[in-house]
Parts: sequence; structure tokens; C-alpha cells
Amino acid sequence: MAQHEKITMAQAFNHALRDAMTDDESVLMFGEDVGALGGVFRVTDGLSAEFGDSRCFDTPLAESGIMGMAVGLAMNGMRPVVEMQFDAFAYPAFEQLVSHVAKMRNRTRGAVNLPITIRIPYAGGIGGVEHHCDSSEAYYVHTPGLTVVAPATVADAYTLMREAIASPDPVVVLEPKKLYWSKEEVDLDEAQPGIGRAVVRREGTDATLIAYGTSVPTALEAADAAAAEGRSLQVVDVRSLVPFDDETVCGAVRSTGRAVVVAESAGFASVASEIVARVTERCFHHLAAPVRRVTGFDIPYPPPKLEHLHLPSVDRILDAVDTLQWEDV
Amino acid sequence: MAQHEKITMAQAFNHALRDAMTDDESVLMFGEDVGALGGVFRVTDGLSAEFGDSRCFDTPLAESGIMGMAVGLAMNGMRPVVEMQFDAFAYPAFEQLVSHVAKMRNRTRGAVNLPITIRIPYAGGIGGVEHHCDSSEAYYVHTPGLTVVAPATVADAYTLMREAIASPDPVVVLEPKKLYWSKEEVDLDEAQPGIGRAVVRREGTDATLIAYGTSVPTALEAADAAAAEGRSLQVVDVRSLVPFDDETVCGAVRSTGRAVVVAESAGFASVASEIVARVTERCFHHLAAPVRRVTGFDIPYPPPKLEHLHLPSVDRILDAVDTLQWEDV
Amino acid sequence: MPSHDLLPSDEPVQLLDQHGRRTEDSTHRFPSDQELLRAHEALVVGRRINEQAYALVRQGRLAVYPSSHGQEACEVAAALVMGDGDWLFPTYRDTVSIVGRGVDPVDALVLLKGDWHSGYDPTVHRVAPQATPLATQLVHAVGVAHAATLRGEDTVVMAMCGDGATSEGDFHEALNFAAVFKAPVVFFVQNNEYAISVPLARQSVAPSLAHKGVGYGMPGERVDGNDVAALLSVLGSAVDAARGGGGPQLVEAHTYRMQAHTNADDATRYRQDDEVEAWRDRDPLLRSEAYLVGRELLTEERRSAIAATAEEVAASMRDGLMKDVEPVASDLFAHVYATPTPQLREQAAFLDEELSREGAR
Amino acid sequence: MPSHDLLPSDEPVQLLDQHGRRTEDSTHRFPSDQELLRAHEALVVGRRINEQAYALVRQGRLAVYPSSHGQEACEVAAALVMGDGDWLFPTYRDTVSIVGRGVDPVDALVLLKGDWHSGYDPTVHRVAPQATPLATQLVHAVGVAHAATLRGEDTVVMAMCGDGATSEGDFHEALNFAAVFKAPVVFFVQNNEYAISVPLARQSVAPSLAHKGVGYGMPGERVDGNDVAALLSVLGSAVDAARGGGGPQLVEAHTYRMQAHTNADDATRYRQDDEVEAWRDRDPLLRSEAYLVGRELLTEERRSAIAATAEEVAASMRDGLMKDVEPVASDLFAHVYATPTPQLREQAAFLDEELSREGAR
Ligand SMILES: Cc1ncc(C[n+]2csc(CCOP(=O)(O)OP(=O)(O)O)c2C)c(N)n1
Ligand SMILES: Cc1ncc(C[n+]2csc(CCOP(=O)(O)OP(=O)(O)O)c2C)c(N)n1
Ligand SMILES: [Mg+2]
Ligand SMILES: [Mg+2]
Repeated sequence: MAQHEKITMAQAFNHALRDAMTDDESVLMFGEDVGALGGVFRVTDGLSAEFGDSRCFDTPLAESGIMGMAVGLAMNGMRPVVEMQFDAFAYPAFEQLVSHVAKMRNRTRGAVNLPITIRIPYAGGIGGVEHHCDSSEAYYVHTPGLTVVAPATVADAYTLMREAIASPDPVVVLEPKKLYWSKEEVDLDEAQPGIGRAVVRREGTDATLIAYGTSVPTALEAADAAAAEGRSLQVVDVRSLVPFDDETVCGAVRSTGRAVVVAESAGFASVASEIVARVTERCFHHLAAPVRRVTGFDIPYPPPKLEHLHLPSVDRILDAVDTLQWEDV
Repeated sequence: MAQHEKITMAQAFNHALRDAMTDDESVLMFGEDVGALGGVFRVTDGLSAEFGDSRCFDTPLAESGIMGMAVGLAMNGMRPVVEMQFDAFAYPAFEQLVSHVAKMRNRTRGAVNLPITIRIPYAGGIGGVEHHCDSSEAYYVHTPGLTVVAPATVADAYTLMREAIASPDPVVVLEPKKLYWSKEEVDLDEAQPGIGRAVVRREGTDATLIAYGTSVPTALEAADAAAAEGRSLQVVDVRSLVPFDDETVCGAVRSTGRAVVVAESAGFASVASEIVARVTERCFHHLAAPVRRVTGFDIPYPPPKLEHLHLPSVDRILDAVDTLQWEDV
Repeated sequence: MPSHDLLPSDEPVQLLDQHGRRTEDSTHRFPSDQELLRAHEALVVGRRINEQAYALVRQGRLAVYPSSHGQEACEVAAALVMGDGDWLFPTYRDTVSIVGRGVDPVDALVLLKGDWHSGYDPTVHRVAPQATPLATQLVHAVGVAHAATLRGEDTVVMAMCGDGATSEGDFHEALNFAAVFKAPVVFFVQNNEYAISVPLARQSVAPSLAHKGVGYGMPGERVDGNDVAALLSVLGSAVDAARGGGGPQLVEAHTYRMQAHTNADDATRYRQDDEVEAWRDRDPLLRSEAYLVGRELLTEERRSAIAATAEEVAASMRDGLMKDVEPVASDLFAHVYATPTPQLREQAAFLDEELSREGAR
Repeated sequence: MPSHDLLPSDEPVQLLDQHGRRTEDSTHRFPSDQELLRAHEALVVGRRINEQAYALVRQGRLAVYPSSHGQEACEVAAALVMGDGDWLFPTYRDTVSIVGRGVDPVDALVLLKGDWHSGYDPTVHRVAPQATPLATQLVHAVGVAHAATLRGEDTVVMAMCGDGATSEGDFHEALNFAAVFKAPVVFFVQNNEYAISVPLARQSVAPSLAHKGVGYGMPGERVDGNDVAALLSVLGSAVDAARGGGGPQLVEAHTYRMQAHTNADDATRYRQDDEVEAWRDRDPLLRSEAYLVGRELLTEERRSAIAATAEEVAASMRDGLMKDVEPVASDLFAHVYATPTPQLREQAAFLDEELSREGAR
């Protein structure tokens, strides 16, 4: 559907689902409250009305059942899209995801592929109570067989969701809750880079900020602030966590020689750890300083009144940039 | 119980459980086939006979139920030890582990602590079929609130299990399956370093191998082989993944200026990634070369006939050591 | 146990009809006047708590509130039938039951206010933290009950959940573990006809949710969830049976969620007003009031005394929740482990230093 | 459906007693001579497959084998009652059923030989890969069945599991999803009295496992798991009911695992020989043989023809499994994604290079 208007990220996801369901009869959308209600974030708004209860439907309240049913539907010719209502509520489906969704193609030497899209509203910054703000991406990216994407812009929300649904493999789409209502004027037909590609969101020469999902806008803000202080920060939006775009990310880091990885999940054994490790392995002799991390602390996600202390902030990013040994040692 | 004899690692775990149950009435051992059978690896051999079916017992076949029941028992004064029969069969308990076991103390501001020990036979190298050889430690170490240990020696098996059971917090004990039958002459009463402490298993001056669990013996073999070729490799056994012993590990790396991390789990966003990241952050200017990783590939654990290609080998470790830019750039 | 002894009655047990008249039922114990008066007071207070909490959300003092408006009879009865040594495992919707067990409403609402994940010490009143991950608390309840059995204590555990939660795997595992270990647990399902927007018909096609007991060898019973007399009777017998060594019991109360799932929800998207209206006549408060008035037990003095109590509770809620609690940064790291790890000490120091610099700025 | 229509019979359905005599039962269809002859041949072949596989483990040709020795009637009947378009979801123990659906035994045993995780294309014979994570496959079965319903195909799915697996949350979720979506699935539980070492009494205290259907509004039936005639009859009706739009069906077969859980297991640790001995007289093969001989249907020629077939199967198993398949390193990376990621291409190249150097050495 061609259009050029200001829409929210939630609407972009909704358009992607509607267009995919229009183009391909085998695409099904199901989960908890995705029917009449249109999802607690309204991402599936209007789909059951438009496509009927057999194409977009509510299931009994059981995430393992939802994920497992998607496996069976995919084994028998369907293209299921499932919604896990909040990140922490995907955990009951963990066994189905790790032991089957991720492994079925490999197990059957490619005879059975599972084109399943797993939508997970992720991360915090929305004043949500316990279990509603987890950043669970580390669990998924560590699981071979899963593709994992984290859009940060309205245009990417549409493109990456369409690509996820079109993919022959299971794709976890991390939907940044706090950006659901962010608005952009976009032409949904305008081609965006696909899964597997990172994008340089802002050029810069002094240091590189590497971010994804909810952290991209924060990184861009930090770059603005730094510019005001006369420091030029480059910002890379990773977009696709698996596959990872080493070329773009390492190319960016080599161009500046300094890097800070920004992510809101707990830092220990996280996506940020991996990025630091691989960037260092691949760019060691181009680095003027160790690659720094600005991540959430290694604690359970805080209650609403304390989350601001946990989330990567512009100041915290700039402080990290300041530690990149500018007076060469 | 004082003794000084050659025993297997499985027996050391068994002694630890028996001694803990003898010393503390509130210690309970339960799971699948841990009663009459004594566990598929015989780690709980004889416990139900000695302590009765109310202290060591079989449950219905449901891992989430086992983990959740442990939470309730711990809330009401017990010290549960649960066995997940194989690593991949702990996944059904993932929600209970992440959303409750790891968070209850924090949730209740310390009013409710959960002294639960979660025994997970982990990793491969035993010719096991699908789902019996996963290395799932990355999922656990990334989850704040969990303590995670991976013994590699018979003596540590006893010490770390005793410490895990004695801990006021939930501890995941990763039992290296392929080392269950490894034998050592040990004095179980001899104090070993506790949880939170890494140990230098072998002194060396040219480079440091950092390993844990199943990879420690391989790293030591590699060090022997390197010595034969005139290269002196230091070997650090991490032992405690969370908390991590930065002091010992970084101290070791600084002393050699070169390091290779060895672990059999898939490498992407893994414990190895974290070690590379933190060692680099902390030792950057002591490093003559980027810290290398020798890990399993980013694939589902292979079938028996192919696992040897997946597991870190002595040659692979030595090859990695060779890449540490010995002729300084 | 032969299966027919496990099957619930064909219709939910009702002792007071919706006009507050006693029904024909003679098989179930009818509660005493004192019990019913006490229950009615709790109902009025419970309703007031729901209304006050709702108002506090509007004023931005609570992040969110899942109200039990319309379900107060279930909330109240569950708390009243329990003994001092018993444990309650509530959900996010069971604030009124929690208060019924003696927890200060202000503490009970800390989770929903957002100051912390839970506001009371579970060991003091034997009330578990409110569970959000559906059905997970039911398994904990079995563990708590089994620990008591092992020590020879006669604790009974009241484990609450909704109709939607019965579909989760943990519901199954909890009921089966309880049955196999003969754990003294009363599983109390409040069937309010919806799981957020999903109607019961999408949740189960069983004759009733109480029928789920059969598959575990557990007796199940159905009760009118807006009839506090029937609830006191059925839940009371269930608690007695569990305490008496009869093993776990399953009780399904048929009730209705009068308001949206939470203030954040828009119920008009999935149910019609007339459906809601039809339930107004079945309001649990009207019913117990009509009965007590008819029996001349609810005098004017008594009525106003109860109203006064309710207002006191509401006032103390306002006082307590209007207060802004200064968040303490160090709390983030203090309780993750009994002793903070070196990593957490480092991170706490980092935040300290950052905050002091900000303070300096 | 009223609950009494959902309740299974008090005793398992039996059409042939353990001496091969027809029982009084007149309510269930008695299979035709042809069906029973066909089933008997399958039983003999199935038993031979179990024996041969067991021998191959001893010779180190299989990593492990969970035998269905003693349960062959269940294995055989499940496969025979299915139509061509139907799907089978087997467990690690159901090799004989898989072969019954047309999969070559050698391919069926690839998982247990250790060459790969599965040795056949599930789409060819509509046989899912053998499931190891207990009960997880039951949910997949519902999805496959629902996809067929959505396309208006009359596929029925036979979903198998053991007594122990009924305790898993996925068993609950699968049965409930199937019931709510009226999915044409027959859930077939082989109750062989043990989950490795854990006896049924630790698994459930329900009147029977078939009683679990009630809680989902699903009819449940119990059948003698060593009586192939009763199994053909009960499973056949269940498949017909599911295909006819009657929704999912639950069938529990009471049988016994004559050997250890797998060759790696030591059954003497948890059960007595006399318990095992008692079951020898109930061997499913003796029973069908006795009946067919009595009816003079199993002639000498027929008998030896069947024996010959069984030997052929065994011989081809030996041939196929004695072969050493050269493991292909690149297989490790080829099937993880439809197109290998750059990371996997790098890792594949690394391994290639390593192997070529080793080759060079
Ligand atoms: C495991 C899990 N999945 C999803 C959710 C999101 N969620 C919160 S309440 C709710 C509906 C619960 O319905 P029910 O059990 O009937 O209880 P009610 O809210 O009606 O009291 C859902 C889906 C959750 N909290 N936990
Ligand atoms: C989720 C899960 N937990 C544990 C296991 C380990 N395991 C394999 S078979 C088995 C016993 C299964 O018993 P049952 O369901 O009765 O089937 P049977 O082996 O008797 O045919 C167990 C515990 C597993 N495969 N999957
Ligand atoms: Mg409800
Ligand atoms: Mg069994």
C-alpha cells in the first residue's frame, strides 16, 4: 500500500501485518487479545475485522501453546505470526522456541522450514510494573536458528516486519514499546535495507555509538549534545542482531577508532558484550581505546519510579565517550 | 565426612548432597528419577534410601512444577535442591527461574530469600542425542539474581555444591556431564576457594587460557602440548561464572598480555563474549593482541557422529594461540 | 476416589438469590448472622477500596489498577475462611483479599504505585507477593503447603487465579503436584468471564472450570461468585477438607468483572454495555445487604458504622498514596543477592558517583 | 457436552482376553479377520524390529534404543487406523509406529544411530520427527490439524505420548487448544506404568489418565493396551469421530514396558522381576496369535510368510545400520538457516580450512 503520511511505529507494524495478510493467504496472526481488542498496544487493530477470526484470532491463554501451535501450523503450510503480549510473558514458550522453533529446519536437514514471526514488545521506559519491561534479546540471539531484529524507526518497523514474515526462517521481532507512539512521515513503499544490514544513522568522525532498538534515539540525542560540545559522534543502528552486520559496524568503528555500545538490557553476557567482543577481535589495531559499554545494570528491571536510573541516558553515554582516552596514552 | 580416596565427580556431588542433607534437615532433593533410580547419572544414588522419600523424592514429570514447588518450599523454610535431568529439559522451567527464582529476593526487598540449588547436567562430549548436550549457561548468567557455578574438578564438585546449598541465594550448578566419571584422589574436607573465586590451574608466562567446566581439562591439555613446543601457557579455571572473579582473571591476563577464552557453548552473546569484553575493557593497554575465543559454533548441538568437530579441541586452542601476534605489529 | 465424587454440581452453589432471599439449598451450611455481618462490612470496605484505588489512578497516584469491582464477594470470602496460620497466594487483582488478610492497603498498592515490586513482607501476614505471571503462583502455593505438611503444621494455602490462568501449563502442573503430594491447597478460580478481552468460550469448552479437578483426582465445586454466603460456605468446607487431610480442593466461582481489565483497558472494544448492565442486579453487596436488612441485622447504626470504617480506610489510602516516596537509588542493588556481587558493588558505586556529580551540577 | 458423556468407561475396553478369547463386549466394533491378520503381521514385524534394534545397540551400532517391546499392539494399531492423508506425531519410543506409516526402519533409526537428528523427510510420510522434549509434540499436532481444518482438508492427527508426559504443561495446553479449536487430533497416551523409574502413582492420582479429557470438554476412553483388537476398535472410532467433526479425542491404553527405559537404564533399581513376569502372559502377540489360530486364520504358510517378512525387515536393518555413513562437516552449517548467515559462512570456512590442514598433516 503506497502512502506518505505521518504514522506511529505501532501503525507501521499494523500496516505491515495487514499488507502481508493481504498478499499471502497463509499468513495468520494469533495470540492473546489480538482479535477484537486489537492487541494491548493496538498493533493488530482491525485485522480480525478485516480478515476474519480464522486469520487473526485469540487463543487460550498459554504462550507455550501459542508457540507450539505456530510450529504445527508452519509444518502444514501456514505462515504464523504470534504475539507474546509482553517480553516476560514469552518465557513460558522458551522450550518451544529453543528446542523446536530454532531447531526444526536443522533437525530435518531443511525438509521442514518454519516461517514463523514472533512479535515481542520489548524493553522499558514506559513506567510499566514488574515483568512488563524486560529486555530479553540476549536469550534469543544466543539461540542458533533464530533471526532477531530490533527496529528503531517507523520505516524499519514496516520493512523489518514485512521481511520477517516473508522469511523462510523463524524471526523474532523485538518491538520497542517506548517507541510505539513515535511518529514519522514515511513512504512505506520506499525500500529500506533488509534483515542482516546495519545502518549508519548519523555520520561522525571522533567516535562511534553502536545501538539498536530503544537505544537508537538516545544515541542520536547524545550525538546532538556532543556536537554542541564540538565532538563529532557517528551513530550506527544495528537493526539486525542476528545475522549481525560486521562489515558496516566494523567499518564504522575503524573510521573513528573509538566506540561505545549502547543497550538497555543487563550488560552481562548480552548483545552489547558480543558487539564489544567482535568489534575488538576485528578492529583491535584501529582502536585508540577499549570499546565501552553503556547498558542497563545487572539487576531485575526496576519499578517505574526508579527506571530512569537504570536506562542508558545521554549524559551516561557522553561520560563513556569521555573515557575513550582522548589524550592518547 | 573426612576421607582421602579416589572418587568420581559424580560421587563427589553425591557426597556433597549427602553431607548437606545430614547437616541440615531442611535440605530436600527432588526431581525426575532422583529417588529409587538415584538419577540417570547416579548423582543422587542412595539418598532416598538413607534419608527417606520425604527428603529425596521423585515428582510428577514437569520441570516448571519442580522449579515452582522449590520456590514455595523455600518460601516456607526449606532448602530445596532440584535436578533438571538434562540441560535442554530445564527450558520448561525458564519462566519460574527467570521471573521468580531470580527475582523473589529483590521483589520483596530481601524479606523472602530463596536458598534453592538448581542442578543442571550440562554440555556435551558424551555422544548424546538431540537435547541432551546443550550448553545453556549463557541464559542463566545473563539473568540477574542467579549465581552460576561450573566445577571442573572433583574437589570443586564437592566444594561448590556444598557452597551452593549453603548459599542464601539461588545457585545454578552446571554439572559437566562428560566429567562425571573423571576420577581424582581428593580430601573432601580440604577447603577449596569458594563461589566467586577463579583459580589459576597452571602457571604460564606467554599467554593465558581462560576456561570453565568441560573446557578446563582441554585447556590444560593444550597447555601441556604448548609446553612441548616451548610455549608457556597459563590456565585459569573461572569456576564461578556469576559472581565473576575479575581480579584473578584480569590479573592473569595482565601477567601474560595475551589471552584465549575457551568454552564449548555457541559463541554469540555467550559467557565467552562477556569474558572477552570485560578483560578487554579492563586490560586493554596490557594486551599485545585481541583476546581470542575458541567456542562451539553458532549451531544447534550436533549429533553424536559430528560433535567432535564442534567441540573446542587442543589443536583449535593452539591455533588460536598462534594468532596472538607473536611478532609484534 | 470414584469420578462421580470428583464432579462438581451441575449448577453453581447458591445460598442467597439475587434478591437476597435464601434458596432451597439445604446441603450446604448456611453461615451464621455474625459471619454474614462481618462479611458484609468487608464487602463495603472492599468496594470502597476499589473505588478509591480507581480514583487514585485518575489522579495519577497509581500507575495502573486491576479492579475487583463486582468480584468483592470472592475477595472477601477467600480471606475470611482462612485461619491465622494459613497462606494466601493472590494475583494482581486480589488487593481486597490481601487487605482482608491484614495487609495495609497502602502497602498492598506499592506494586501498582510503582515505588517497588511489592510493598509488604510476605512472611508477616503469610501473603505472597501479588503474582503477575499467570498461574505461576499456584505452583509456589503447593510448595508452601508441602513444606507445612513435612513439618506437621496444619497450614492451608489459598491459591487464587482467574479463568484465563487455568489455560496455562503451570495451572496443570500445580494441580497435579498438589494432588500427587496431597498438599493442603484450595485452588480458587474466579471466573469473571474474561481474560482481558478474551471470553471464557475461547478459554475452555469444558462443562465448567471446576470439572478440571477430575483429571487430577481432585474434588471440584462450583459456586455463585456474587453470593457471599455461598462462597463462605463452599470455600469454608474446602479449607476444612484440605486441613483435614482431604488433599487439595478446586473451587470455581462464577462472577463478573464490572470494570475494564485495568484503567488502561477499553472494554467497549469487546463487550456490550447491556451485558454489563445485566450483572448490576447481581451485585454482591445488594444481595448481602438485602438479606441482612430483611433479617433486621443491618440497623441504621450498624450501616453508618460500616460506612465510617470504609471512609477511614479510603482516607488512609489517600494519605498514604498521595505521599511521594523519594526513590532510593541504592535499593536497585541492595536486594538482588544477599551480598552484592563485586560487579553490583562496582555498578552501585558508578551510579553513586554519577548522582553526586549531577547533584554538584 | 454433559460431563457423563466425557467420562471414560470404568474399565479399559477389552475385546480379546489374555488367552485370545473374545470378551462379552458388544458395544465396540470387533475388527474383521483381515484387519486382525494384517495387525498380527505388523505385531510380529514390530517385535522383530525391537529385538533387532536392541541387538544393534549391543553391537554399538545404535547410540541408544528406547524399546516398545510389550507395547507393540499400541504401536501397530495407531499406525493402522490412520488414513493416507493423516499425520503421526511420535515420540522416541514409537519407532514401530513410524515404520507402520511407511518410513524405512533404517531412516527411522538415524536419530538413535547418531548420524543426524532425524533421518526421514516428515512431509513425505506425514510423520513428524520423533520428539524427545516430552509433550511438546502434542501442541504441534494441534497446529497441523488446525491448518488442515482452515484449508478444509479432512486430515486427522495421531499425537502420541506416554503416561509421564501427561504431567507436562504442554499436555494441558495441547488438549485445551485442540478442544477450543475443535482440532481433529487423537491424543493417544500409552500408559506403560513408568516414566523411566517413576511409577504411575507418582504421576497422577486421577481415576485414570483418560479422565483428564473431562477438564477440556473432550471425550476420553480407556483401552487394554495389549489387546490389538480393542486398540483397532477404540482408536479407529476416535479417528472417525475426529474426522467427522467431533473434535479431539483422548485415548489411554494401559500397557507395560517389558524392558528397561532404554538399554542405558537399569530397571532392577525400581521394579521387581515378578512384576515384569506377570505381564509376560499378557503379551500382545500371544493374544492375537491365539485368537487367529483358534479361528484357523493363521495357517502354517501364513505364519512362515509373516516370519519371513519380519526377517527381511531385520536383515535390511542390519545392512543399513551396519554401514558407516561418513559424517559431512558442512552439514553442521547447511541447515541452520535457509541461507547461512555471514557468521556461519565464516565458521564453515574456518572448519574447512582446519580440516584441510589436518588432511595435509
Ligand atoms: C504468563 C502471562 N501471560 C500473559 C500475561 C498478560 N495478562 C495479564 S492479566 C491477563 C488476563 C488474565 O485473565 P484471568 O486469568 O481471567 O484473570 P483476570 O484478569 O480476569 O482476573 C493477561 C493475558 C501475564 N500476566 N502472564
Ligand atoms: C521435557 C523433558 N523432561 C525430561 C525428559 C527426560 N525423559 C526422557 S523419557 C522420560 C520418561 C518419559 O516417560 P513417559 O512419558 O511415560 O514415556 P515412556 O518413556 O514411558 O514411553 C524422561 C523423564 C525429556 N525427554 N523431556
Ligand atoms: Mg478472568
Ligand atoms: Mg511411561
